[in-house]
Order: sequence, then structure tokens, then C-alpha cells
Amino acid sequence: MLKVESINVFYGNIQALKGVSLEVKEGEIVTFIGANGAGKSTLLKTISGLLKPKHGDILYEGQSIAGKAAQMIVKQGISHVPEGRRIFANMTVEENLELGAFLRKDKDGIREDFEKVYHLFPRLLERRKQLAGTLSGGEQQMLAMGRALMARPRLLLLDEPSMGLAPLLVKTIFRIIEEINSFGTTILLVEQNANMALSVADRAYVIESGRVVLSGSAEELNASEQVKMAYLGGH
Amino acid sequence: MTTNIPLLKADHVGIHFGGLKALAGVNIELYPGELVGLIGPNGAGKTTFFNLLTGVYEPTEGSIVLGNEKLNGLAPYKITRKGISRTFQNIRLFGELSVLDNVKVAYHSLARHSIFSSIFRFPSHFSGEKEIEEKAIEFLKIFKLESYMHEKAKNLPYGQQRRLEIARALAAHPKLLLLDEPAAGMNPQETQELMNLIAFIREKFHLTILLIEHDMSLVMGVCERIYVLDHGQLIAHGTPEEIRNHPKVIEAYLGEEVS
Amino acid sequence: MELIQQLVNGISLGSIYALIALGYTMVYGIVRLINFAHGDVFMIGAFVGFYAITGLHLGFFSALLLAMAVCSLLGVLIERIAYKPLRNATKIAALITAIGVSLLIEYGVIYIRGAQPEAYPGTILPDKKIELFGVTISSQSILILCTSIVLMILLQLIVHKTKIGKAMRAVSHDAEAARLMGINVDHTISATFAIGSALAGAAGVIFGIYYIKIEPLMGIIPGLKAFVAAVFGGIGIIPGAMVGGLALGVIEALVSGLGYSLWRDGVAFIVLILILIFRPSGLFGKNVREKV
Amino acid sequence: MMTTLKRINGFWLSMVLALVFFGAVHLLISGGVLNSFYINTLFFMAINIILAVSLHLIIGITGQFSIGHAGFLAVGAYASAIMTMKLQIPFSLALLVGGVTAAVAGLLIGIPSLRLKGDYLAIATLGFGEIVRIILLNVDYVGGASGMTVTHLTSWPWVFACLLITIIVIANFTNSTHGRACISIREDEIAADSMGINTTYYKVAAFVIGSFFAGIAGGLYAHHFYIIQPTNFGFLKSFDILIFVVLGGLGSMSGAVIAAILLTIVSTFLQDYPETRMIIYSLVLILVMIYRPKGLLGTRELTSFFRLRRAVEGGKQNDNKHTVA
Amino acid sequence: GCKGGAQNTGSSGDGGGDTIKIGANLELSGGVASYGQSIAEGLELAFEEINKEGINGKELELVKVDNKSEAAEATNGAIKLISQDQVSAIVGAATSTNTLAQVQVAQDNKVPLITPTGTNPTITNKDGKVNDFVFRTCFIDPFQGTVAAKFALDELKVKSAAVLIDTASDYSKGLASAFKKSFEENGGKIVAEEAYVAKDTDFRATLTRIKSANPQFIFLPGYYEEVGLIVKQARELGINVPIMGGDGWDSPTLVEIAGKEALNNTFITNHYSANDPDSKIQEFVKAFKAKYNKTPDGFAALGYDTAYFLADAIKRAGDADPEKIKEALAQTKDLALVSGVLTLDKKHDPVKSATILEYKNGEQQFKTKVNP
Ligand SMILES: Nc1ncnc2c1ncn2[C@@H]1O[C@H](COP(=O)(O)OP(=O)(O)OP(=O)(O)O)[C@@H](O)[C@H]1O
Ligand SMILES: Nc1ncnc2c1ncn2[C@@H]1O[C@H](COP(=O)(O)OP(=O)(O)OP(=O)(O)O)[C@@H](O)[C@H]1O
Ligand SMILES: CC(C)C[C@H](N)C(=O)O
Ligand SMILES: [Mg+2]
Ligand SMILES: [Mg+2]
Repeated sequence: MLKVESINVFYGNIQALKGVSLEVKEGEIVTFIGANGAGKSTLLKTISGLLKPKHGDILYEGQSIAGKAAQMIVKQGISHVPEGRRIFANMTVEENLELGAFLRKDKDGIREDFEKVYHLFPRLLERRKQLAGTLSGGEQQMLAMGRALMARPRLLLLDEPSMGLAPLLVKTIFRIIEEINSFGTTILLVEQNANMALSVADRAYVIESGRVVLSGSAEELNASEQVKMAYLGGH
Repeated sequence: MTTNIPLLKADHVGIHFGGLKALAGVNIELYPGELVGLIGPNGAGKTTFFNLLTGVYEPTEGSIVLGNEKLNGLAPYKITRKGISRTFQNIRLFGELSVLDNVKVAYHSLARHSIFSSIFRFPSHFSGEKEIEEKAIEFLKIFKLESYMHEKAKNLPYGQQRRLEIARALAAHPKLLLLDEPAAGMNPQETQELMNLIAFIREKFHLTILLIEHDMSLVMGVCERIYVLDHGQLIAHGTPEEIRNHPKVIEAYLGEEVS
Repeated sequence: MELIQQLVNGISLGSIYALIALGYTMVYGIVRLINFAHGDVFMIGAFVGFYAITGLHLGFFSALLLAMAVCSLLGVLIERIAYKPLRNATKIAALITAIGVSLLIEYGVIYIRGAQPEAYPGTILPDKKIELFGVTISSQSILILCTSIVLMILLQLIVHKTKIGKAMRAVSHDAEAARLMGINVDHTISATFAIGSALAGAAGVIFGIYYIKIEPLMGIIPGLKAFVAAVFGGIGIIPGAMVGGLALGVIEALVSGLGYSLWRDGVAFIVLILILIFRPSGLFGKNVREKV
Repeated sequence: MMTTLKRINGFWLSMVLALVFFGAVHLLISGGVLNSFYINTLFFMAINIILAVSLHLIIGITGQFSIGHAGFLAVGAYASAIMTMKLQIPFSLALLVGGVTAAVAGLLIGIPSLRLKGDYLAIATLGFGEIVRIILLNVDYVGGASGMTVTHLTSWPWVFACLLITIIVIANFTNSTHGRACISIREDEIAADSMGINTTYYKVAAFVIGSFFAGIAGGLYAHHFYIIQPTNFGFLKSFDILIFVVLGGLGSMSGAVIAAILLTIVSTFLQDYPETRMIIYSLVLILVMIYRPKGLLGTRELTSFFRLRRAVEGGKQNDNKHTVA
Repeated sequence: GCKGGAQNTGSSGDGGGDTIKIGANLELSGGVASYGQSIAEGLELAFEEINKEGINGKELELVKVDNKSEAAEATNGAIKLISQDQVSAIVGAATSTNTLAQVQVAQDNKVPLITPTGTNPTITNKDGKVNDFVFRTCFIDPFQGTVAAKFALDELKVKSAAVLIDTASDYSKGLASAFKKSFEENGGKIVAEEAYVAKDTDFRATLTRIKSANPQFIFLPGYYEEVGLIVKQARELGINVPIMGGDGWDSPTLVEIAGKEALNNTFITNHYSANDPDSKIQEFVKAFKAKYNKTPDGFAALGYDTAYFLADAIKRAGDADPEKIKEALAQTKDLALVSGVLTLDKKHDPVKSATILEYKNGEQQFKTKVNP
């Protein structure tokens, strides 16, 4: 479904990604783990068109999307839930969700998806008219995910959805990720919380200083000594 | 729990922003030398509590007492000079300043030389600046940051930035150190290193530490006591063991199975 | 009676400020840039209207529309050439560029047509004096007031109810996140400048008709006043600009009416500073404390 | 100790260079080699540098976005002109009075308005500058709108001394714990506050010092220009000063100096092309900002390009006695 | 200061060659550009004529500087003319304020400064002392103000007046006080005194105040741009009493801004009238029309006259040395010019007549000529 072919990405003179390649198949949950500053967010931003790769290509369903404008990529069915949620704080929950469906014209479909999102996140239904900036961190995360779902994506990019969340909420969020996936949305998940991420993912990549250093099925990586040492903590 | 006189006593503290009651009736006592955790769901008011302690916001109710001095209404810099310093949930370093200068700033209140002596370069300027510089370098060594000394703070890797922030906070000579989610964005291994560092500085500087964290392995691992906030109110406090099994905490925060 | 007449004077002056302030505040609200060139776009609008009326012999409405169209184009052009390259630069750099653009427009116009003033023909819009209990109201000033109110409502509707308005607000809050929603940030910002500048253009024509005299530096003072008005009401807030403009006009008229006409601008600025000190985000602004 | 010694040496070296420059120009002037047109330009350049450096302390170092600097220039100009023209007080004292009056104005306006941030502070200072202008416009004692005629007293030694003192004082201030405190406010005010920095005090201090030197510049300006009028001190003048600071590179003192020199030359040179002068000037502004949005030098100092230690650091100076004693 | 002056004296004296440089520091753009442009046209016409014969074998060369109608620019311009162009004398500026901004420069550098139209008395005299390098070609405001006051009382038969002053202009302030003094001395009553600053556009609040004071007459000594707006807005507010001003009104722009209708029942004092049958005047009008294809206004005439005033002095001085020119200028006597016969009094002020004009349907109509 998505194929990234040895891309290089720069911030000015700093090279953040060095020849990264990867593949995501339809219906999978693929996770990316790696230390701070490894380049995980950069990778997602490049896929969703916020950054342009200097070399290499990104193929989505066989077509190249590398360097295309972000709004074109959204249109093709890739939604990105950015790091730090980035909800529109001065707008209501409902308006945030409406913006998620910005490019869509099918009124009925949008209404259906509203219901779907509210079903998935009943909390958001309660807070429909509340300004998003006054939501708690967990609620904001739900809103960010709901907003992305409103575009009816076929591929969902999630950047550290558990960051700064209470343990209880982390569990909820991961449950929802699996739920979304079970409805048929493919998911590319970036996480610090490697334990959790590996527990829901089918496959995983490990990234270090802009390079993919390891990849395999989630079980394989979970068992790998190298990964355990670096990312899973002692136990 | 080394002595019976609390270092810090927050008595019925609360604040509201417009209509929103962010904190209400919070009672917290910290004893010299303790390492205490503060946990709770997002938006529970943990950071806000730090902001009240450090004078960023003024409490609308209750009193905060450090030693035997009331802190209510004091400007943040005065509170810092009385002995509370902190790190921030979202790192707030002085990005354009060098790593060394970041620490030097925290030493500022120790400087004896006046603006005039600096402008006219009286001897006191040189001796004062020299003292600051030596102290700051000493500090960077403790935190193993001396090799980055002349680097701009904003160019440091994330983990080092967190470390520098703690170093800077310590350079202000606190009795009480407040750490707001120091492990956020760290992987388990980095978190482990951080735990060791915290334990180390507590010993070395005879600090009292109050720590906000969502990473339960860290909180349960190092804290002697834990306070739990929910919706601006204290819902529990006790030892890690007590908190882990506290029904209210499980319901509001930890969830069914404890990791 | 005199007091009421002064209020009338103040409101007509204030509605011109309001008209310019609307565009100012809208652009600021979306891109957080003090567009110092706004007053000069206003001046261009006045001149386009003038030439349209005297040269092309257009009527009021067609001249107005033409001026609005030219100005919105100009606004978009300014944004593309001078501000867009600086989107990621510091605010202050953008401010300096804005000052540069403002000077460029002023002196460009002087270079092209000279600095001499031009007088709008007095016959475009009939001006009837309406006498009410000894108070003289000109039909033009009523028209100006109505125009600004209508435009304010329209603008408020655009920003809050339409899709492009939602896009604008999204961009103003977080441009990158907006892009992830499929919003074309460049187009949205262009639209903002187009609408804001069209308003300035309209204000220019109306100013010309009301005050007759136009000249290349005419945008500086009204631009500054409108800016003050926008801040007064809470910059970025559309009804705030309206209220700020009217309040400024009334303050000025009252100060002059008391015989202190020379202190008029001084009082306006003192009120501004007091407002900023006691209500740092203006009358209608929400006082958002930085969350730490 | 060694580094201190080195710094002092560096300091004396630059002092010697400065004095050589001073002497050379002095000879050129008294020898009649420079005609008054060039002298005029030179004085303007120096006054502009003082203004640029004083605003640099407020905006570049402390991060307080003030765009009413012409207000302090005006206060200094009028205060010193009143001293010499109305009260027959010697020029040296008049200059000092100009500086002190401007500093007091800076204190009065700074305390309430420095609580504001960013654009709002900018607007408040802009308003303040306008208020100063309007007050001067309405005070008949200083001639109202027609202004005050002032005798020509500004001479090269005065200009040079003031310039040197300004640079030394502001550089010394910046390169000390006090300067660091100011920079930390610029970088993150809340964090600075939480590190024990009395942010209000330092913001006001920077404002007062900046205003003081703007006032000194005002004294030089008034006694150089034959006549001072409120219109000379409108917001466009403030913008001019702001432009020096931003164009040079926010946070870089040498940048501010270079920008002041370059722009003075540009606008003097352009005087011969009155029709296109402002057009070229504005294009220069726009293009520099587009291609170098951080200004000519960014935050770097000129000295860092030569890998030298900062030239102006350290030492007790006799020169300071002129203004302080 | 003085050194520079001594030095250019030298260079313009011997290095001057075949031309004598004369500076013109005028309002060629900005708020009162109409004055400066007229003066420049008059000057250029006269220079052409004078250069046909030459002065003592030399030609006059005009170096123009645009002061943009701003005082600071006027000072700058004077400095530039003296130090860079090393002119032998400066003509300008049109307005009193912009002339005053150059007085100190001229005095310090010892270069003669002649304003063709600056009518404020303090230009040539300050604190009872004559500025020995400063001259003018026109009458002064105390005279102009008196003429206006007498006209209002005697011809228009009004008893009360309001005065509206442009405080940014020394001319407006001086003329207003001359008017007030004379009006009150002769039995009139000033019922309102209000002020504005140049560049204002909305005067309705102030006019409303004046209206409620119910004056029979308004004296409005200002410049044409603001005057135009004021007259228009006054009429809009229903103020229909006669309004009178000085030479500052004289510009075609005034009519465009105020509109013909509003200008009815308004009067001004001025330097000359192109309709005056005097032969010297008609000759000038003809020559001017031939060159510029329009009727010269008072300022063009005064610019023209200033050139001859200066040429006469240079001839008598026999040299382009600024000091000598100054001496010669001060001794000017019975010089026949377009705007009347010019004799300088001890204060360097000419004694000349004034003309009163009335606006009818946007046209200036000659009313009377008043001799001092
Ligand atoms: N806007 C930027 N400008 C310059 N460098 C950047 C920028 N954003 C990221 N970088 C650099 O690129 C590298 C990769 O950053 P990225 O944000 O992709 O890391 P990450 O793996 O997502 O880390 P984290 O776990 O902290 O989110 C880092 O070295 C970072 O410093
Ligand atoms: N300056 C402010 N203005 C308005 N509301 C505020 C402000 N600061 C905090 N709040 C509100 O107070 C509540 C408590 O916020 P706080 O940041 O203390 O939560 P927290 O416990 O630190 O959460 P997290 O774990 O997500 O950091 C939230 O609802 C927040 O939106
Ligand atoms: C050109 C004239 C209208 C100038 C006027 N007489 C003055 O002294 O200012
Ligand atoms: Mg990331
Ligand atoms: Mg928090």
C-alpha cells in the first residue's frame, strides 16, 4: 500500500533521514520505535507532505506522492495525527471535526462519520460545543484522532498518541487504535512507548539517527535482546 | 520524613481561571529530604500546582508556606531566591544562550556586583563574573555537560536539554526542586538513567524533590510518597504501595491492571 | 444639542476608522502580522476610485467595485512577494518588510503621479443634510456607518460560518495542522489578504467621497488610527474593530468639542495605553495567559 | 587572571585604535579637508549609531519590542536644548541633562508598559512616542509646532566621546551577568523569572539605559541641527532606528552599528535622487529582509568573524568621567 | 560652522567660473507643493531673462532642492546647498515655517537667504535683532492681518469673529494674532479661537464648537489643503457666514477641494492680482503665459521678483561673494518689480501694498488694493 524508497530529508543543512526505506501493507499496523530525535516524526511528516524528501521516492498504491502538497495527499486517503495533537484550540470540538472533513463534499458520508467518531469517542460527543483548548490532554488526543478519521483515511499516521497521557488513557487510546484498525484502516504508528506499540503492531521498524537499523514482525522485535536493552527497559 | 517540621506546606490551595476551577483545597506537606510524586490524569492540575508554588500564578485561595515564610503573592524570582526552583513540562531553556550561560543565569542572584560595577568594570565585576563562571563550570561537570559548554542550548539533543534544565534549576540553589514530567519523551533506558541522576542529586545537594510523572515505573520506583490529583482535588496520598491499590486512583488514573 | 452633534461627528469619523480597522484586524487575526501597508492599500483604493470616476466615468458602485478588486489583487501580490518568503522568519523581520512595503507604495505612487493632492468630484453621491432638532447629519455619514456595519456583519459571517472562514481560523491557529486537514494554506492566506485589502479599497473610495481630498500619503494617519482602533477593540476580533473605530472617533470628537483639538490624538493614544495596561488584549480580547 | 589580562589588553588595543581614528578625523576636519557636507554626514552617522546601539539593548538584548524610540530622542533633544538655549547651561551638562531626562521618561513609561508583551508592547511604545510628540507640539515654551532654534554646539570630540561611551557602556553591560539576565528574558521570560531573575527590574533597567543614550543622541542631534521640531520625532523616525537594529541583526551590536553606518550612507547618497530616494530605500529594506531575514549579521558579532575575543570588554575607563562625573 | 562658511566663500568667489550658483530650497512636493512650484516657475522665467544679458559677465545657475514641505528637510536642504553646492545665496522657502528652519543655517554660514513669500515677521527679526543674512520679497503678516481686520469691520460690517489657526504654521499663528489685535482694537469681538494641525482631515468637531459660538465672520489663516476641507465642512454644518484668509489660500487646489459653491462668500488678502491693469504686471503675465501656458499666481510673481531682487544686488555687489551680496541686498531701494516697488526697511522687510480678492463661483475677483 505504502512504499518508502530510500528517502533523504534535510532541515536546512541537517540531515534528519538517511536513506530510509519501508513498506506498509493494507490492513496492517506498523510501528516505528526509536529514541528522541531519531527521525520518526520527520518520516511521518514527509509521508504526509509537510516535508519534501531530497532524494528517494514515496509510493502510495503504486503512485508517487513524494513532494506533493499536503492537501493532495490528504485527498488520496492519508491522514496524519501530528505529534502534540495540534488541535485548533480556539474552535469547538465540532468545528475541529468538521475541519477534518475539509476536503469532502459528501454530506451524508460526513454525517455518518460524525456518528462513527462520536461512537468511538463518546467523550467528544459530551463536549461537542466546548472549545478544544479547554479539553484535557487525553480528550485532546481523542479529538486529534477523531479529526483525522473524519477524512475517512485509508492510511492513518499516528505520531506518539500516548505521549503525556495517564496510564489509563494510554490503554484506552491503544484499544481504540486496534478498533480503528479492525474497521479496515491501515495504521502507521510512531511510539516511544515501545512495549505498548509492539503489543498492538503486526510489524515494526527500529530507527536510529535517521536510519532504519532493524525491522521485523512485532514478536521478533519484542524478543530481540537489542530492542529490549535499548527501548523496553530492563524487564 | 526525616523531621517533623514540613519544609513546604500548602494549605487549602486553589485557583480558578475565569469559571474553571483548576485546583481547589489542596493540602500538601513536604518534609526535608523527601522525594514525593504528584500524579493524576491529564488536566488534573499538577502543573498548575507547580505554577502556584513558583509564583507564576497567584493562588485564589489558601496559603503556601516554605519554612516559615508565606509565599502567596510573591514574584517568581523572589520565590526562587527563597529556595524553590523547577523544570518545565515543555522544556524552556534559553535557546540562543550557550549551555554555560544557561547555568550562569541561574547563578545570577548570587552575583554581588552591581550594574554600575559591570558597566565601569570595577574589580568587583571581574571577581564576581569569575566566581559565577567557576561555579557554573563545576556544575556542568556534575551533569557531564561540560563538553557542550559553548554549544547553543537549542542545538543540544533532547535528552541533554532535559538534563541541562535540571542542572540549571539546581544552580539556583533550591531547597525544594520541582520536576515536571522529566521523563516525558524518554525511552525506558533513558528513563532509567534519569532515575539514577535524580537519586544522585538528591543525595549530593540534600534536596527535597516533588516530581510530576506519568511513567509509573519511575514514580513507583523512586518516590517515597505520592499525592494523587484529579479534577483539581487531592483524591489520595500515601506510599507507592498504598497508591497502587487505592480504588479511587485505579478508577481515575491507573486503570484496572497495574503495569 | 452640541453634545449630540459632536457624537454624530464622532460616529461618522469613527465609522471610517472602523472600515479601515476591519481589514487590519482580519489580516492580523489570521496571520499575526501588523500589515503596515494596509493604510497604503487604502490610499490606492482611493486613487483607483478617483481615476475610475474621473477618467473612466464610472458611477459610484462600479468605481467602488473596481477599487476593491484592484486592492484585493494588490493585497495578494504584496503578500506573495513580500510577506510569504518571511512566513517562518521572526515577527519583527516581517514587520520591517511591512514598513518597507508601505514606503514603497507611498513613494512609488508619488514617483508615478507626483505628490499633489487630488479632489474627488463632489457630485458622485448626493449629499443631503438632514436636520434633526438642530443637529446636522449628512446622508453620506449615515451611508458610511451602514456600510461599515454591513461589512462587519458580512466579515463576521465569512470568518465564522463559511468554509473558507473556518480554514482561515484553522490556519491562524496552526498552519501546519491546517495543512494536514487538506487546507491549502497559501490560498487561505491569499484569500485573507484579498478580503482585507478589498475592505481597505472600499474604505479608500468612501473616504474620498466624504473628505474629497486624497493624496499619496493619506493612508499613514488613518492607517495608524485604524490600527489603534483595532487594538482598542482587541486585535483580531472583528466586532472589536468596529467598536474600537467608533470609540476612537467619538473620543476624538469629544476632545475637540471640548476645545482641546490639539490634544485629540494625544488623548486617543493615552486611552490606548490605559486600555493596554488594564486590559492588555483590548476591550473584547480574551486575556490569555501563557500556559506554562 | 590570564583571561582577564587578555581582555584588558584587547580593550586597550581597541581604545588605541579608536583614538587613532578620532585623531585622524579630527585632523581632517580642522585641516579643512572634509567639507561640512561630509562632516554633517559623519555626525549623523555617529548619532544614528548611538540610537541604534541604545535600541539594540532594548530590543536585541532584552527582547522588548519598543517602537517609540524617537520619543526618547525627542525628550533628550528638547531637554538639552532648553538647558543651553533658555538656561544658558554649558553644553556638556546639557547633554547629561538630556540623557537623564530621557532616562526618567524611560522609567516612567517602562514601569507600566513593560508588563505588555510582543505586539502590544510595540503599540504602547508607539503610542508613547506619539504622545511625546503631541506634548511638545502643544508646549509654547519650546516653540510648539514651529520648534526651537538651537545653536550649533555639537563638535567632533563630543560626538566621538558620546559614541565611544555608548558603545563601551552597552557592551560592558551586555557582557556581564546583568546582560545575561536580559538575554534570558529575551529567550524565555517565564523561565528567567523562575531562575531568580527579577525580570521587571532588568527590563526597566535596559529600557532606562537605552533611553538615556537615546537622550544623549537627542542632545547631539539638537545642537547639530539648528532647529528641532516635534515633526522630526514622529513614528517614522522610530521606524528608522528600528530598521538599523533589525537590519543589522537582532541581538548583534556590531550589526546595529554597521546597519546604521550603511543606511546613513545610503540615504545621504540618495539625497541627490530625491524622486527615487525612498523607493530605493524601501526596496533595500524589503530585499534585505527577504534574503537575510535575520539581518546582516544575525545574532553574531563582527568580532566573531575574525575569531577574536570580543573587542570591547573590560577595563576602567577615564573616558566615562565625561558623562558620569 | 563659521569655518565652513569662510571656506565656501573662497571657492565660490574664485572657483565659480562663469556662473553664479543660486540655491532654491522650495516646497516642490508635499502638503503645500503648489506654492513652491509656482515660485520655481517664476524664478526660472526670470533666470532665463536675466541670463540673456548676464550679470557682470556671468550667468546665474539655479540649484533646486525639494524640501517636501517639511521643516527638517528644509534645514537639510539649506545645509546641502551651502556645503555641497556652495551657492552664493538661497531663495526659499515658500512658507514661513520652512524658511525659519533655514535661518540659523544661513546666519551661521553667512549665506544670504531670501524668502519670496514667507510673511512671518520673525523670519527677518528675532528678539528685536535683525537676522542680517535674511531677506524677503513680500509684505509681512502684521500688515496682512490688519488689512483683513479692517476689511471685515468696514466692508463686511461684522462685529464678531471666530479665528481658526493652524498651530503647525508660524504663518497662521502670526497672521491670526495680527488679525485679532487689529480686529479687537477697532471694536470687533473675538468670540471663538480654535486650532488644528496641518494634515488633519476632519474638522467637524471644532467647527461645531465654532458654530455654537455664533460668530458673524470667521478668520481662517491657513494653507490651501486644510482650508479647502475646512470651508467645505463648515458649509456642510450650516455655517454660512463670510470666511476670510490670507495668501495661503491662493491655489487652484483650494477650489477643487472646497468646491465652487462652498467658496462663495469668502475673501483673501494677497500679493497681487493678475487682473491688475498695471503694465509691469501685464507684461509679466504675458511672458509667463507664453512659457507656461497658464496665468501666474501671486507666488509665481514673487518668485520672479525675487530673482530680480537678487540679480540687482549681485550687480551692485560686483561679485558673487555672499557677504557682499548681503550688503547689497540690505541697501535695495525703489526697485520696480511686478508685485510693486520694493524698498527694504531697517528690518529687511519690504513695504508693499496688499490686494483683496473675493471668490465667486470658484474664481478670484479683484476687490481692492490696500496701501500700507
Ligand atoms: N524544524 C526543525 N529544524 C531543524 N532540525 C529539526 C527540526 N525538526 C526536527 N529536527 C531534527 O531532526 C532530527 C529528527 O527529529 P524528529 O522530530 O523526526 O525526531 P523523533 O524521532 O520524532 O523524536 P521525538 O521522539 O523527540 O519525537 C532531530 O535531530 C531534530 O533535532
Ligand atoms: N493559564 C491558564 N488559563 C486557563 N486555564 C488553564 C491555565 N493553565 C491551566 N489551565 C487549566 O487548568 C487545568 C489543569 O491544567 P494542568 O496543566 O495543571 O494539568 P496537568 O495536571 O499538568 O496535566 P498534564 O498531565 O496534561 O500536564 C486544565 O484544565 C488547564 O486547561
Ligand atoms: C506661500 C505663502 C502662502 C506662504 C505664507 N505667506 C507663509 O508665510 O507661510
Ligand atoms: Mg517525534
Ligand atoms: Mg502538566
